[in-house]
Amino acid sequence: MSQKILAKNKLDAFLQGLCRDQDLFAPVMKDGKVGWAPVATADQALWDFSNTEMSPKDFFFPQTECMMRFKNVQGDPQGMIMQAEPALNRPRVLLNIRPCDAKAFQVLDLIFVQDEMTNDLYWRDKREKTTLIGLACNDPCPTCFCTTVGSNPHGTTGLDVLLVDLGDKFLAQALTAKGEALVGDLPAAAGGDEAKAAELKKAAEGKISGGVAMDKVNSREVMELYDAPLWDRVMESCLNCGTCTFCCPTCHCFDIQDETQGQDGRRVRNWDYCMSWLFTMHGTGHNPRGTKKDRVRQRFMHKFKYIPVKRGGEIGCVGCGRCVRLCPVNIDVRQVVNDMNA
Amino acid sequence: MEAIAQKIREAAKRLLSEGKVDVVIGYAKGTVPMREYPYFAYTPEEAENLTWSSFCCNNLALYTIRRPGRMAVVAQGCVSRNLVNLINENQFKRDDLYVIGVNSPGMVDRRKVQALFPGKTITEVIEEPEHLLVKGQGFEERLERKKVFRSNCLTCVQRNPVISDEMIGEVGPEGHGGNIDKVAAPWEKLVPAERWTEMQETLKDCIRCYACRDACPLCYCHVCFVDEAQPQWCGKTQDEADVATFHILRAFHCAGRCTDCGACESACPQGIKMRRLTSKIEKDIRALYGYRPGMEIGAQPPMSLFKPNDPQDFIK
Amino acid sequence: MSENAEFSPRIAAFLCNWCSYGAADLAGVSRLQYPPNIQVIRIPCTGRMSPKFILAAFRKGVDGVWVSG
Amino acid sequence: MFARRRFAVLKNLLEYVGIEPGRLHFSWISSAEAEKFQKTVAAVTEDVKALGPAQHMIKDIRKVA
Repeated sequence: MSQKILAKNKLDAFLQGLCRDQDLFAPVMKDGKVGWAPVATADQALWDFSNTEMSPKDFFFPQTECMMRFKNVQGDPQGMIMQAEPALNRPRVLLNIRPCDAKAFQVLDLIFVQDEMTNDLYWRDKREKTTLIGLACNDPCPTCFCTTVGSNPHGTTGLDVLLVDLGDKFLAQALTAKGEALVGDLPAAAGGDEAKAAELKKAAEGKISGGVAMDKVNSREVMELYDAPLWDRVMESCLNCGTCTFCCPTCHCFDIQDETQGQDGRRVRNWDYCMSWLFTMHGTGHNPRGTKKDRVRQRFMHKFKYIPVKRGGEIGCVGCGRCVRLCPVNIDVRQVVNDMNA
Repeated sequence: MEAIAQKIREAAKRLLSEGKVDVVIGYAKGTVPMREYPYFAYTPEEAENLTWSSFCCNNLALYTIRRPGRMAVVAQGCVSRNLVNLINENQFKRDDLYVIGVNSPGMVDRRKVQALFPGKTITEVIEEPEHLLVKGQGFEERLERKKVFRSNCLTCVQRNPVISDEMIGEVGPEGHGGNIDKVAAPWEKLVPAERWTEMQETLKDCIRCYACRDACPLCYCHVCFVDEAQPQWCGKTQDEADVATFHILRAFHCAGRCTDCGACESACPQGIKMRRLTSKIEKDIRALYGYRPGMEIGAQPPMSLFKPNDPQDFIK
Repeated sequence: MSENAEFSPRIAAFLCNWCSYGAADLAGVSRLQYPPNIQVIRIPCTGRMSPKFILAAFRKGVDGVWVSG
Repeated sequence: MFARRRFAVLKNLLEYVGIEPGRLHFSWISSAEAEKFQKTVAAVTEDVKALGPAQHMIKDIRKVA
C-alpha cells in the first residue's frame, strides 16, 4: 500500500475531510487526563502524548450496552414485543490510536467473531463501521512492553492508516483499502521519509526497557503453570478489584442482565471481571473460582496461556502497560509473566 | 525515610527470626514510581524488601482480615486506627497482632505530582527530607512534599499510631493543620439541585471497578450489597442512578467506622474524590455523637449505640 | 405550586408494625380521612429499616419516602 | 433508638448529595395516635407535592443512551 506525506499545516483540511460524513474521535487532554473525545480540528486533538488513560475498547464494546428492548403489556394480544437495538448510524474514525490498542482489537476479533455461531453482531457492526488511523509511538513509556508480546510501537496490525511523526510532517502509510481511500490524495512520500520512519521505529523499539519472556510459558503444560507455587505470592496483595481488567484493551468479559421498569425492559450487557467472585458464582451456590488465588491466576493464565493455546499462538496481551500503571497494589504483569517463565 | 525503613527491616527480621510472628505485613518498593505496594515477609531474608516512603498509600489493616496466625503490621496513625476498629469488631484478637508503629510523615498523592507534569512521564522520584526530587524524560524538579500531600493527610489528626508494640523512629506531631470539616463545606453551601449536579460531576468517571471498596479495610462483608442479586439493590450499568447508589451506600456503610485513611482515593484508577462523601459522614458522626473511629480499644461503635438525648429534630 | 396543582405524588411509607402501622389501622377504623398518596410497607420495627430500602424506593420512582416508628 | 442514629446520618448524607430535604421524612407515632398519623400523612404529602416529581436516583431504562 502507498506511503504518503501529511504536512502538519494541512492537518485541519485532512481532519475536515474525515469529519464530513463520519464521527471523528481522538485523544484529548481533559482534567489532566488523556481520554477520547470528539474532535473537529487538529488543535483539539493531542499529537504528542504517551497513551490514553483507559483503553478505547469501549468504542466497540461499551461498558454498558443495550442489546435489545422489550415490552410486555398485560392483555396485549401480541404478547411480548422484542425490538432490536438500531445499528450504528454513522461510520466513525478513531484518530491517533496507538498501535498496541489497534492490535488489541484484532485479538478481540478472534474472540468475538469466531465462526457462524460465535459471531457477535454488536461488536462486528461497530468494527466494520470504524476506521482506525494510528499514530506511531516514538517515545514509549517505561511501562510499555509491546515488543515482547508481539506488538510494536510502530506496529500496523489492525490499523487502516499509520501516521509516523517525522517532526514537521507525518508519514501516512495506508494499510487497507479503507485507509487508501482516506490518504490516497495526499502527496507521495520520498525515499528519505521512509528511511527516517524506519530509523524512528528502531529508536522506539530500543526505548522499551522492560518486557516479558514467553518461551517457557509457551512450552510448559497448562496444568504445570496452573499448579505453580508462584500464584500464592502473586495473589497476596491483590484486592480483587476490576481496575486491571477495565483498563485493559483485551479484557472482554461481560455480564448480561435484563432490566425492567413497569412494562418496559431492556437486555443490557455490562463489563464484568474475573477478579470478582460473583463472576463465576453458580446458581447452585458452587463457585469454581472460589478463592482469590483462583481469580488472580485466571487473568494471567487466560492472557498468556489459554488464549495462545486456543487462538493459534496469539497472546492476549498487547503490552500497553495500563494495568502496571493503574493497579492499586502494583501487581506488575511483566513480573508475573517472568515468574511464570522462570 | 531510609533510616525509618532500615529500622522497620531490622524489627521485621528480629520478629521473624525469633518466631514471634508468622508474617510481617509492610510496604515494598513498587515497579513504577510513586507506587509502593503491600508486601508480606515470611522470612528474615524477605524482610529485606520492606520499605518506607511517601507513597505507602494502601491501608495494611485490610490484609489482617480473615488471616490466620500471628502477624505484625507496619502501622502509621490511620492503619492503627483501622486495626483498632477491626479488633473492636471482633475480626481478630489483639494478642495475634504485633504493631510496628511509625509516625506518618504524610503520604504523597501521585496524581497531584503527575498533574504538575501534564503529558510527561515520570521515571523516578527520590525522597529528600522535606522535598521530592522528580525525574522524568527530559526534566528534573524538586517539589515541596507538603504541597503534594494526599488531601486526607492534610486533614489528618492522628499521625502517630494509636496502638503499637514497638515504635519505629520518634513520636511526631499529630496533625498537618488541615481541617476535615472543610472538605464537605463547599457542597453544603449549595442548593439541592446544584449538589446533585456536583455529585454527578464528581462520580462521572467511575468505572465501577470497586477498587475503593476493595482497598477499604472496613469493607469486609462476605457479600457486598452491590453483588446481591435478589433483590438487586444496585444495577451493574454506568447509569448515574446505579453509580450514585453504589457510592452513597458504600459511604453510608462506613459511617462511624471510616478513619479517613484515604485508601479509597489512592486506589481509584480514575482519581474520583469519594472523600467528599465519607468526610461528610465523619464530620456528622463527630458533631452528633462526639465519636472518632478507631481511637480506643473497647470503644462502642456509635451506630450500635444510642443515648436517650440523641438529636432528633428531624423526626416529626 | 400552581404547576404542581395536578401533581399527585407517590410516597413509600415504611411503617413499624407496632407503632405507626397500628396508628394507620386505628385511623382507618376511626374513619379519619387522609391523602391516598402513600403506599404502606409494613416492617417489623424501624430497626429493620435499611438505607437500601430508601434508595431502592427512590430508584423505583417514588417522589418521597416516609419512615415512621 | 438505634434507627434514630442511623437515620440522622443518612438523612444528612442524602440531603448532602442533593435529595431535597422535603423528600425524606421520619416520624414517631404510637399505635394510639391515629390523629397524629392522619396529620403526618397530610404534612408529608403536602411537602412532597410542593417539590414536584422526583428527578434523581431514577434509572430510566427507556431513555436511549
